[in-house]
Amino acid sequence: MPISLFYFLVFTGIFILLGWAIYIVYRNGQLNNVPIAAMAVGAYICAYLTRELHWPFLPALLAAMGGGAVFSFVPALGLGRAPGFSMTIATIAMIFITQTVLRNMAFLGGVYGFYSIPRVDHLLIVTYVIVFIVGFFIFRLERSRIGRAMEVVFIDTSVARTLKINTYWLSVWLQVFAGVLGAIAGVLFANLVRILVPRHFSLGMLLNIYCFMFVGGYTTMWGVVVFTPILWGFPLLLPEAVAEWKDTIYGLLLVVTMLLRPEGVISKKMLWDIKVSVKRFFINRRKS
Amino acid sequence: MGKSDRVLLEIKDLSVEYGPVKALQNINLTVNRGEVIVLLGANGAGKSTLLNAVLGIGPPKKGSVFFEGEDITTMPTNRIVASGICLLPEGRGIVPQMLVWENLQLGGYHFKNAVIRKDMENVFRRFPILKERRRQEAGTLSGGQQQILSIGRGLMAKPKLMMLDEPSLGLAPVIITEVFEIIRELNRDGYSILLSEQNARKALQVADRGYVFEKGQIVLSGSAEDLEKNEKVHHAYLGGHI
Amino acid sequence: MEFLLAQIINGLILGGIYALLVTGFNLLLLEGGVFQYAYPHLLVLSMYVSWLVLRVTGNNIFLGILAAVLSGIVLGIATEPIFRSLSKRGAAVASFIVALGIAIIITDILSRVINKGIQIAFPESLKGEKALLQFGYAIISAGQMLTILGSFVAVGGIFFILFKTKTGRAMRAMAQVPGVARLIGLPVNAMSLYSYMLAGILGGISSVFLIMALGSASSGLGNTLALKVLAVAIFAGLGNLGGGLVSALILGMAESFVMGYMRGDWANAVAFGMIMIIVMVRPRGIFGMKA
Amino acid sequence: MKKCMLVIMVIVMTFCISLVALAGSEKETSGTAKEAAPVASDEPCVDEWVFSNLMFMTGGWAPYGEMIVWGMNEAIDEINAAGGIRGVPVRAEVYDTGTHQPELAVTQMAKVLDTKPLLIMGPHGSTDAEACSQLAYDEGVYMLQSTSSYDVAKKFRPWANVWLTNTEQFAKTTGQKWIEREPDIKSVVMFVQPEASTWYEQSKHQSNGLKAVGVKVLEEIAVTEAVDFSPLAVRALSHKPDGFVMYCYPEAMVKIVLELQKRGVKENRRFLFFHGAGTPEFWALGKGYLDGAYQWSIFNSQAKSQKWQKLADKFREDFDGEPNWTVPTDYDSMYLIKKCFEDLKITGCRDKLKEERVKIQKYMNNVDSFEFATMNIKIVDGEYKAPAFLYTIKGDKLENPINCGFEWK
Repeated sequence: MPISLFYFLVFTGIFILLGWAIYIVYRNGQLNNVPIAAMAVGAYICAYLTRELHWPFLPALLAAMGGGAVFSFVPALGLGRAPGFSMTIATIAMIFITQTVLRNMAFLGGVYGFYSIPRVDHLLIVTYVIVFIVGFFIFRLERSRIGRAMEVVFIDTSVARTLKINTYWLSVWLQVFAGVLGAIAGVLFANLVRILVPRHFSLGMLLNIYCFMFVGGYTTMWGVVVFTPILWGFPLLLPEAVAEWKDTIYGLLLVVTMLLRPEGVISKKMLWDIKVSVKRFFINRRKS
Repeated sequence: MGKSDRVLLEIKDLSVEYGPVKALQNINLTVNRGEVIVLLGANGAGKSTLLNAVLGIGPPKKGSVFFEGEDITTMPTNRIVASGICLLPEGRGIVPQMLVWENLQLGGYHFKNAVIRKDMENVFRRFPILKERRRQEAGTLSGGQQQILSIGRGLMAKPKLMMLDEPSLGLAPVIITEVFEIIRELNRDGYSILLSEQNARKALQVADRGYVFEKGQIVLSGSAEDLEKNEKVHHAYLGGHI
Repeated sequence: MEFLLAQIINGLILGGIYALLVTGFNLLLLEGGVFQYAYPHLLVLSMYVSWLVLRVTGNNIFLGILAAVLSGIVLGIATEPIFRSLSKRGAAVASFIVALGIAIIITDILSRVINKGIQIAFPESLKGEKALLQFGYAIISAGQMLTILGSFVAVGGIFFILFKTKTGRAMRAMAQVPGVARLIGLPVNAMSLYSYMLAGILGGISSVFLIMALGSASSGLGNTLALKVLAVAIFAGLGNLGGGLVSALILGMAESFVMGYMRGDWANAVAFGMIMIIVMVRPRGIFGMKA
Repeated sequence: MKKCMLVIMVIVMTFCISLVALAGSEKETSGTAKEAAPVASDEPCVDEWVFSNLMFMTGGWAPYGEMIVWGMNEAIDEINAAGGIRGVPVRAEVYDTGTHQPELAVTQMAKVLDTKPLLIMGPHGSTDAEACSQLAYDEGVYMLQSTSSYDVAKKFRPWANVWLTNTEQFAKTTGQKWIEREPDIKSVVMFVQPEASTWYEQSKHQSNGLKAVGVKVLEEIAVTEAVDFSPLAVRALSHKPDGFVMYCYPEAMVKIVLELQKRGVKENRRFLFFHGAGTPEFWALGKGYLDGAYQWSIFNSQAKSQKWQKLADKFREDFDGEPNWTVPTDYDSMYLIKKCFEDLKITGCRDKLKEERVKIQKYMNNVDSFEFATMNIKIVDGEYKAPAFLYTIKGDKLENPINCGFEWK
């Protein structure tokens, strides 16, 4: 397998996880940036446990997930009622704070970074097993009582209150879930890149993921899945002279999608249509 | 007086659709100068949709609307208002965080400041309560006062036709009587009035003619007396007994 | 004492810049229901236009300033059609994402096309570096003085238009009850264009003040300012014009004090941490949301 | 319904094509190697030398990326005009790593490694290098990082080197030289950007060096991105220092200096800039304000060599400004590669790839003496040796170099 394909695929997996982390809170009407900060936390926890204490991968992953959960739980308690945009700005603080704290932690390499992290075997398979499990979990979650509650909250918060949905705790738990997803993404990142520098976990990465999510579609979990590989992949395929304009291309895509297809390319209706047409296709075949 | 001079507003074959929902179907309606017309009907029968459609608001429509012989079907709302139709929206539609006189000024937006000043004096003369409260935030007025403010703002537009959308909604009975008294006075002063109302009894008392709406269609029309006597209207809107 | 005074003045100057930006931003939010994240980016673009004109005309100051203001207005109006459909739909998040897209494009172009991406510096005569007042370490330069006065005048002008003129009242009515504004016959489309124009004029003027206060511009400036503007707006409560002014001064001061007295590299973390706490304690901002 | 199916088909196809194309990139670039067996054992197997350069071409650093690539292309043009390397023409492919985008840097590095390169130019920029050097290190491919940073490249020895010398020694000695020249400076305040590990490390060394000669370091003020730097200037002045040492990004350096000057620091000799200064924006913002200040650098702007004069003139023509330290870096790299390939008789044959990579690494880590455009350099056991200078700024140029370095003829 070519090296670039391996890195491309693992990064795609990481971005899908991050995209879902942002998506799941956005279903609740809030744009949350904590996953990036949680990613740093997860990455450093996993890196420290595996390199310094020689833990195996799985316990390290679980520890990182726990770390991510605790890390996102505390601000979530305060941010449960925050309106969408306020949360965006407030959680940017988490990114700055995490970076600053990590820079001042000498035992984690501080400014100089944490090097030579061991890599788990079969990282690609591990990544996609995790993506699959998480995806299945979200799939089930959206079809559960909580998922329906999320749907109502997304459409109208006041209606949700009259239906006795506790929007506060819903938001808190979704944020914690997003934090856990971020931490998992961080663990994969640490295993993939094997060098951690505080500066890696910054706003820049976030913009890309916003782009994947909003172009792909934010009303279903599949928008992220389909459009992360496409949007992340195409600049790598283009000739360098064109690929240099990828930021502008991303920007244009964002503007055009929002204007022409406000729900993103993949919307609930589109999925429904596909479902119907696939069913019809099979029924027609059986008939003939 | 020829027919075209007598007719102020004429609606021909008007249909309005919200996607698959047919909000109005083939409405034909006229308002003559100096008349009070009442639109009766249950909630969602299409009365408000019709009033909005006259102002060119809402989804695209079939049919046409003539005002003083001029086709205003596709005209932008602000020009329709400037040509002499004003709407007093359902629920009064005042701007609660702005002062009373500021609300009045908004009503005369398309006139020059000097004209507005003069008109405002006229409104104050007609409704002294507004003059008293002119430096108060409109949101702090009582429901009846807000309705008066809404009427005052309508007058600021110097309309030939005033359209009132449910003016009695959410008001105490005493005040409702007062509002209808004002409507009668306005009519006496020469304003033509198109009134959408659920309080049929009161409305028919002030009206010359009426139209009854059901599911977006006109099912009945005629003079106010005829409607009042009509069995069906009686049963549905006037609560049984005469 | 001397240092305290100096830091207070620094904070005021910073706050003045934020006040200008946040007023334009809030105006668009109120009138158009648009979350114009790219407003500071457009402003920086105006600065670049001014710089280009200065270079072509051999540092003709008058033309430079004119170019900044005009391009501000043109850019302001040019964004209106993009946001029109969104603002009709009332899609605030979508408008934020669209603005984000515009911001990305502007930043990318500025970082590579104009002046080969290298930071631009404005000529001496425009900067007004000379100190007007000085008490020890506390100084106010001519440019800063003009910036503060100018932002007061400009913001005051906006407030005058909004609160003391017929058009301004109509704009406010439109912001508060958009549906009714249309029903009572206000020209809503023209109104919305006015508000973009007004924000554009303010943006153009602000870009001149930014030139005087900062003396330079880079492709990254838009992003730095946008984060701050967003922070100020949310701190105050979105769409709260008056609150925005006060908060701009508060945050300008806070930033100056954090930079002036805080040890280590905590400046950004503390500044945004403050916003975080405010959002936690008062989710709708300290002065309450208006939009 | 049909439309939906169509859209889905297109999406799936795009995905598949992108995967195939990525997977296929290996074959595509190996096209440079001739299919037929080489005639003689040390004749080149390629009809074109393709060098991959990992460079920040987008984001905030894009302008510098452009300058470095410009320098490299100048060298390539000259080399090709003179008959190429071992008679084979040279070409470079630039891979954009973005500014502070680790994920992009890593993926681009992976793409480069798939082309089975003999060596890699870049990654430039310490963030990129921090993110992706491990990949090339694992594969055993030599990286000419040229501008990343001494401290990052050191971590990946022997598979990486950089044209920035031992900053520990230089930061120390240049600071001491400054004090030697300006003995009345007894205390300093340092402005340090904490996010950039290299600059941070260098500032620590300089600080130690200054302390060693009895200068008090009153405070190391952290500089982050900001709109206005006057609070920092006031804070520095509150310590009443004799001198100011700058270790932050060029824009901040100049702006802080301007604020200090406004507040009564009249003598520019009290300023010492580190070698990251001297970029176009540094000169653009500081025009006319910096005369008399000091800057230490490993860039020899006063070089008299014909090569450099020609390159500098061409740069002035193309960029309308004075050349800076980024300009000659990959120009020099290209010439060093040429010499290496000629000396080692590198063939570029597929079957010899591993062995040639090791040969290149061994060669590059010990270069006895080589003529760079601006100076004569030496590489001993992977450590790049070149002089460092303490300059005085005069007329918006670096003037009057004092050699503080070692190991220089």
